[in-house]
Amino acid sequence: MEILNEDMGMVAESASGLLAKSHPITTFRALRDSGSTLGYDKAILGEMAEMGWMGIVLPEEVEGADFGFRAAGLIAEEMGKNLTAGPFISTAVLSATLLRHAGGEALAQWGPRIAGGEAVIALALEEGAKHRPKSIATTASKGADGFTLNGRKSFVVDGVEADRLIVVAKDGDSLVLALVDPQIAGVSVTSQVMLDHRNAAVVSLDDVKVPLESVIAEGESAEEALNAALQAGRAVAAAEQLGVAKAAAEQTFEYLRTRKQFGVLIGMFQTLQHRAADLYCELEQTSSLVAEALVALDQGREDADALTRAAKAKAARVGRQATEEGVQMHGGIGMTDEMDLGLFMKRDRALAEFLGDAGHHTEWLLRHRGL
Amino acid sequence: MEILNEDMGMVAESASGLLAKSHPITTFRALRDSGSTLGYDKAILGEMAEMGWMGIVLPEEVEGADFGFRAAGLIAEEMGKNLTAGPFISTAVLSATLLRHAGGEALAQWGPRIAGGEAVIALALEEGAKHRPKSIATTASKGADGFTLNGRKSFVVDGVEADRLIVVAKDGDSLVLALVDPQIAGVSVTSQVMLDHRNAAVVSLDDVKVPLESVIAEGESAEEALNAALQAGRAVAAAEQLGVAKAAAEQTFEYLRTRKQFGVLIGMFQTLQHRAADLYCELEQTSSLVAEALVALDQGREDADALTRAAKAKAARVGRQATEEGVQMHGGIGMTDEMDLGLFMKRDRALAEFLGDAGHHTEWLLRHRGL
Amino acid sequence: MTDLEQFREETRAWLEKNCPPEMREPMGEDDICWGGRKFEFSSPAQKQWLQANAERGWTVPAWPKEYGGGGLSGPEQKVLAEEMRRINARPPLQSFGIWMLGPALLQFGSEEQKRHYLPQIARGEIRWCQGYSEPGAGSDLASLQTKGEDKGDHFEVTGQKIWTSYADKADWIFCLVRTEPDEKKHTGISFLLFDMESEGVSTKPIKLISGASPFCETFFDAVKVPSEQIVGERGQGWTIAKYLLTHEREMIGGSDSAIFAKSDLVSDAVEAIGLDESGRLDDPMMRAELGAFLVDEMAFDAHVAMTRAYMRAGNELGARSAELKYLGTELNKRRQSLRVGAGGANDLVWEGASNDAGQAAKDWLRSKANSIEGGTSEVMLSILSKAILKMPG
Amino acid sequence: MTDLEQFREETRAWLEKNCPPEMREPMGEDDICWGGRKFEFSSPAQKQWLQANAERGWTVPAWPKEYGGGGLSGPEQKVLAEEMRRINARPPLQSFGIWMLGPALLQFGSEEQKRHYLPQIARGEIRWCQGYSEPGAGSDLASLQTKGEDKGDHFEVTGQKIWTSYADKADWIFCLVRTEPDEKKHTGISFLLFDMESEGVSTKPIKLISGASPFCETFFDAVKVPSEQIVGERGQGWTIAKYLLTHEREMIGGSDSAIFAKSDLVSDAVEAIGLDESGRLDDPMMRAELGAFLVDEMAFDAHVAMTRAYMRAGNELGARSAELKYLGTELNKRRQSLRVGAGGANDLVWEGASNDAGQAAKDWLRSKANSIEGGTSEVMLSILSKAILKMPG
Repeated sequence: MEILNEDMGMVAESASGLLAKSHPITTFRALRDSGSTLGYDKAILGEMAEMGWMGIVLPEEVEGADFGFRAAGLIAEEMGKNLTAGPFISTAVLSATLLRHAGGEALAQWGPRIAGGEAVIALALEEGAKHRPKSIATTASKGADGFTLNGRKSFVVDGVEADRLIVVAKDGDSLVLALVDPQIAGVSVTSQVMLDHRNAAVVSLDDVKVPLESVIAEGESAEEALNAALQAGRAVAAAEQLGVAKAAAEQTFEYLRTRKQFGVLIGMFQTLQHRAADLYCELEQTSSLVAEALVALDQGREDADALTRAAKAKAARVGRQATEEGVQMHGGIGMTDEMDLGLFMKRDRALAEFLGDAGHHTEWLLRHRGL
Repeated sequence: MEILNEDMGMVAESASGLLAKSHPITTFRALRDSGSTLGYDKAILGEMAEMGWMGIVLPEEVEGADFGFRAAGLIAEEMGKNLTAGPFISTAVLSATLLRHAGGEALAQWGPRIAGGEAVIALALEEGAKHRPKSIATTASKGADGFTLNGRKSFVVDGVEADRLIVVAKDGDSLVLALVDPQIAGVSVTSQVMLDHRNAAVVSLDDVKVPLESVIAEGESAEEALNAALQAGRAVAAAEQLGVAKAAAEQTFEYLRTRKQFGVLIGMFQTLQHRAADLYCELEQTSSLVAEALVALDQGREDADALTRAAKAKAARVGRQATEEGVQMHGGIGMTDEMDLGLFMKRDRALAEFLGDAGHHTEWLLRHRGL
Repeated sequence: MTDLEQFREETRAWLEKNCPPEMREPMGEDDICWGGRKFEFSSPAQKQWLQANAERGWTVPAWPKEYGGGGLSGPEQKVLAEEMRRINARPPLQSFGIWMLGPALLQFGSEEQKRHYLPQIARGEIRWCQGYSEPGAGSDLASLQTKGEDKGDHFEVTGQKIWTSYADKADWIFCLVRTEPDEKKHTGISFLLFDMESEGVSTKPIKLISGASPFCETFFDAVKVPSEQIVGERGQGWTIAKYLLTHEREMIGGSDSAIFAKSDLVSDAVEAIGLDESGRLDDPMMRAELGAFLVDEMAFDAHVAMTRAYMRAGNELGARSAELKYLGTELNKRRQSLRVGAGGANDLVWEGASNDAGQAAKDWLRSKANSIEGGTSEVMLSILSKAILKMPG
Repeated sequence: MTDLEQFREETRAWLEKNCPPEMREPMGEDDICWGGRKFEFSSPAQKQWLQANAERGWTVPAWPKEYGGGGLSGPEQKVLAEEMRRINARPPLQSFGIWMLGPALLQFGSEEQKRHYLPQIARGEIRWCQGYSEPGAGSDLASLQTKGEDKGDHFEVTGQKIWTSYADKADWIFCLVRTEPDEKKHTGISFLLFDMESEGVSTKPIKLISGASPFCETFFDAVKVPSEQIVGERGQGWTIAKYLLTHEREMIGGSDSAIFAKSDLVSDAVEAIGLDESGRLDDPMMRAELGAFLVDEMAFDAHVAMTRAYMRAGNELGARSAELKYLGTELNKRRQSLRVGAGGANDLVWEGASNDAGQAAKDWLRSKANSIEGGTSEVMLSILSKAILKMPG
C-alpha cells in the first residue's frame, strides 16, 4: 500500500478542481429540475474526454490514457462529492475494461470512440431487482450467419440513448458478450428515472439478429472479461460512494460547527461529537480499503476480487451511515429538498444497489473464506 | 397482555425480598471462592421448596404450587439480579415441565420430590458445543426387558450430584426420554466448571441398561414433552438473563450518578446519558417481551413457541448490551474481580448460550415466517 | 348477555349496515378523510361513512356526548375498535383536531371553548394545523420567538412557524406564541387558536427530499387574534404544549400509528428475492438483518401492548412516552430501510410505468423524519436519562 | 545485488543459524520473554535467542548502535521483520522499556540517560513498568495526585498508582508525579524514573474478571528519587506522557499488536459449527455477523497498511493515532466475542480436562479492557472530534 504518488495526486487535484468548478451540485440540481430523463448532460462527455478520463483505463494504442484504476477511482470519488452525472462508470470503466479484456476488433473500433467521448456504451447485465450476475436468462442462439438474442434486461445504467449495448447472454452454458446497436430491429429501450434522478433503462430483446462478429467474447474469455469489468466497476463505484459519503459528512460536520440550538453550537453536544468522530474513523478506513482494492486491480493481484467486493460492501455501509447521520444531525432541515443531503442520500442508495449490495458481496467473501 | 396482578406481584416481591436477604451476590461470591464444583449450595433447595418455588409449575396433585410460568419467570429474574445459584431452571422448570407433560408414574413419583426440594433432576440433552436439540446421536435401543442407552451428553446443567437425569435419546427415528439414575452401571458423570462458576457436567452412557418403565415418554409424546420443557426453559432463562441485565445496568447507572472524572459526575456526559437511556429502553421492551412469552405459555397459546424464542434471543442481546456497557462505563474498575460486573458478564454469557443462542432462535423465527 | 356483549352485537349490526364496502378496502395515503372546509371527498362512500359516524359520535368515540363524541367507556371503545378491525373498516376521519387539539381542549379548555370547537372537530368541519416549531427553534422548542402582543381585546401575532403540517390545507391553527416577553423561556408562552384565513396569515409549502410537501412555512404579519381564543391561562402554553407532546409521542411511538402501517416486509422480501434450495430467503445477509428486525419488532409490539395495559390500569405514562417514541421511530426506520433493500432496484424506480413507482423509496425517505419530528431521538434520550434514570445535569 | 538484497541474504543466513527451532513455534502468553532481574527463562533456547539478538542490537533494531540498538534503516527494519516472519521467529524480547520508555528517552532524555538506560533495556536486563493512572484519575490522567516534593538532591514521592502493568514483576518504574503543586493540572507534572526496590515502594496485584492479575496497585510512601532521575525538564511530564500515549495508541491500534494476535476465527467457527448441505456455516445468523466482521477487518488491515505508508513518507501521525486505537480495539472486541460465540459452550468451560480450558473465554474477557486501557474509546472520540473535526468546546 502506498499513499498517493505525484501522478495520482495530480489526477485527484485536477478532478476536484474541474468538477467543483464546472459540475458542482448546483449543476446536477439544475439538470434534475430540467426534467432530464437522460440523467446527464451530453456535453460532459467531451469535457471528460479532454481530461483523459473517458480513456483512463484504456491502453494508449486505442488513444487511452492508461492511467489505471486508482486514477479512475480518484475521479469517481470527486464525481461522488460533486454529484456529477455522466456515463463514466458505465462507459469508461465497465465497458472499457470489458473491451480491453475482450480485445480484437471491438476494442480497436470502439476504444478510440470511448476515449474521445464520442460513444456511450452501456452494460446490459441485470435481469432482476437484485444484482445476480450468475443468473442470466437472456439467450444468444448461434445460427449460421449470426446470433439471435432474446431476453429482458432491467436497470441498464446509461442505456438510454447509448450508442451501443454490451448484452450479457447465454448460449447454452456458455456466456456470450454481444455488442448491440440499440437501433436495430427487436431492440427496445425504455427509460426509467431512478430515485437518484439518473436513468437505468429497461432493454427488451425480441429475436434480435446480430452478425457473428458482434459477439466480442464467448465462453471462458467472456467470463474473464465480464469478471474484470465487474471488479473494476465495483471498486470505482465504491470510490464514488465514498465521495458521496465524505461530502455528506463534511456538510454535516460544518453544520455541527455553525448551527446553534439550546443556546449553543450543536457541535458542543458530546453525543454528536462522538458519532461524528466514529463516522470520520469509518470514512478513513473505508478510504484505505477502496484505495487498496484499486491498487490491487492495477497490480493485477489475486486478492483484487475479494478486495473490490469488500470495498463495495464497506462503502455501502459507510455511505448509509454518513447520509443517515447527516439527515438526523441536521434535523428537519436535512429532510428538505433545498439541502443537498437528500440528493446525497438518494445517490448513496442507488450506488449501494448498483453492481451488488453489501450483503451480496459479503456473501461472496464468506463463501470465499470457506464459510 | 396484562401488567402484574396481585398474586404475581406478591411472588415478585417475596422473591426479591428473600433473595436479596438470604442469597445476595456476596453469597454467590463466597460460594465461588470456596471452590465449589457443584456450583450451588444444597441448602437452597429446602428454602426454595418452602417458598413453593420448586413446585411452581407442578400441579397441586403432586404437591406443586401450580403458579405457572409467569411466576417462575419472576423468580428467575430475581435470581438473575442476585446471581443466586440453585437448580431452579434445571429441575423446577425444565424437568418439572417435562414430567408434567409426560405424566404417569414418573410425575406421581418425582413431582412431590421436586416440589419438596428433595430431588435434583437434570436434563441431559446437549451433545455438542451449540444447542441443537434436533441432532441427537445418543441411542436408546429397545430390548425385551428394557432399553440400552449409549452416547455422550455435554453441558448437563446441574448434572453433578443430580438424583436423576432425563436423557434425551433416539430409538431409530423415535425420540425417547429416559429417567436415569446416575449411580447405575455405565453412567459416568464428569464435572465441568463453567465460566459463570456453575457446573455443566459431561455424562457418558456406555451400554446403560434401564428397565422399560424408565422411559417416561416416546415418539410424539416425547417430542411434545421435550418441546414444552424447552419452551418453558427458554422463557425462564430469558427472564433470568433479563434480571442479570437489569442489575448490571442498575449498578452502572448508579456509578454514572456518583463517580467523578474530569471534575464532574460522569453521568453528566451526554454520550453516556444517551447510551444509558437507550439501554433502559431496550430493557423495558425486553421486559415486556419476556412477560408476553411467559403469559403465552400460561395461556397455552399457539404463539408461545415463537414468543419464547424471540424472548430468549432478545434477552441475549440486551444482556450483552447491559454487561458490555457496564464494563465500558465503569472503566478499568469494571474489569476487576472486586466489582460484580464481571460476574454479571460471565453469567450473562453462559445464559446466552444455554438452551440456544440469539442466532439459533432467530433462525427458527425466520423459518417460521417463511424466510 | 352482558351489556358489553349486547353493545358488541349492536355495533356489529350498525357497522354492517352503515359501513360501505368501499370503506372496507385497504387505504392509501390519498384515501385519508381529513375533513375541513376545503376538503374534497374522494368518493360518495367516504362522505357517507363520515356522516354516519359523526351522527353517532363515533369519529371520536371516547369524547363526551355533549361535545360531539360517542361517550363510550374504555371497554366499549375496545369493542368498537375490534369490530372495526374485523371488517377492515377505514377510520372515518383523521385529523390533528382529533389527535391533538381535542385532548388539549378537554384538559385545559373552558366550557365554552369545548362546546364551540369540539363538535366541529368531531364532525370534520374544521381542519386544524399545529404551529409549534420555528426556524430558530427546532429541538429547542421553548426558545420560540413568535410574538403575541396584548392589544386589549386581541393579541397581535407576528412571526414565523416552520414544519406546520398541511398548513396550506388547514382552516384553523393552534399555535404557541410568546405573549409575556419579560418572562423566562418556558413561562412566557401562550396557546392561541385562530383562523388561517385571518388577515396577515400566509403559508409556503416546503419541498422534501421525497418530492412531497406535507409541511409549510407559515408567516404571521400582525394577525389579530381575539383575546377569548386563548386556551388556558396566559403563560400556560408550555404546559399545554408539553402535555400534547407527550400525547403525540405516545401516538407516534405506538405501532398502530398511521406512520407505521406495517408493510408486508416478509412477503415482499420473498417475492423480490426468492428462496434458495433449502427454503431460505436467497440472500443470507439480508435474511440475518430481517431476523434481528423481527425479534425487535416482536419486542416492541409486546411493549406497546404492555404499555396499554399499564395505562388501562389507570397509570400515567409521563416521560415514558419518550421511550415508545424512540423505540418505535427507530424501528420504523429499520423497517423501511429493509423494505427498499429487499425490493432492490425495483423499489428505486422513481418514475416508471407502474402506478406506485417510487412509493417504497418515498416511504423510506419519509421515515427518516420519524426520529426528528415530535422530538428527536436525541431529545427523547435526554428526557429519559434525566426523568427516569435521574442522571445529573 | 543491491545493498538491501545483500542485507536480506545476510539476515536470512544469520536467522537460520541463530534462531533455535523452539523459537519458531507459535507462542502463548507464557512464552513471552520479558527480561528483567527476576525473569526466569522458560527454556535455554529462549535465553540463547535473546542473547544472540541483544549482541547484534536486534532486540531494538531501529535504535542507534551506541545505545544498544541495531542502527538499521527503515528499509532494513522492514527486511528484518519480513525475514523473521518468514520463519515464524518469535520476538526475542518484549517490554515496556522497548515500547514506551525507550522512545521517550530517545526523544526527551539526556545523553547520559540514554547511554545508561537504553542498553539495559536492549539487553533485557531491566524490566520497566509504567506509573500513570491513579484511582481518582482514570481517563482524566492530568488530574493525578501523586506528589514528588523537591528535597534538594532528591524528590520525595508519595501517592498511589493503579493499573500498573506487572508492577510486581518489574525492576524499575517510569512514573508521572506532580512536582509543581502550584501549577495548573497539566503543567505541574514531571516524569521520574526509579527502582521498584527503593524503600517505600509496595505493590498489590489486582485480580481481574478473567482471574488473571496482570495489573497492580502501587503505593509510594516517601520514596527517595535522586534528582538526576528526572527525564526532561520539571513540569514537562505531561508533554512526555502525551507523546507516549500517542505512541501507545498507535501500537494498541495496529493489528500487529500482541493483543490482537489473530485467532483463526474462520476455521474455529467451521470446526465448532460445521457446514450445512450447501457448504455454508451451519448457523446463518452467526455467519452474517462473521461476514460483517470480515469486511471490517479487511478495511482495518488496509488502513493500518495505509497509515504505515503515510508514516514512511515522513508524516507525523499525531491525533490520528486515536483513530487506529479506536478502530482496532473495537474490532478486537468483536473478534473475541465472535470467537467465543462460535466456540459455543466448549469455549465457556473454565476448568476442565483440557489444558487450554477457559482460554477463549479469558481472551474474550481480557478484550473488554482494550477499549479502556491506553485511553478509552470515549476519550479517543473526543480527541478526534476536537483535533481533527474541529468541533467546538
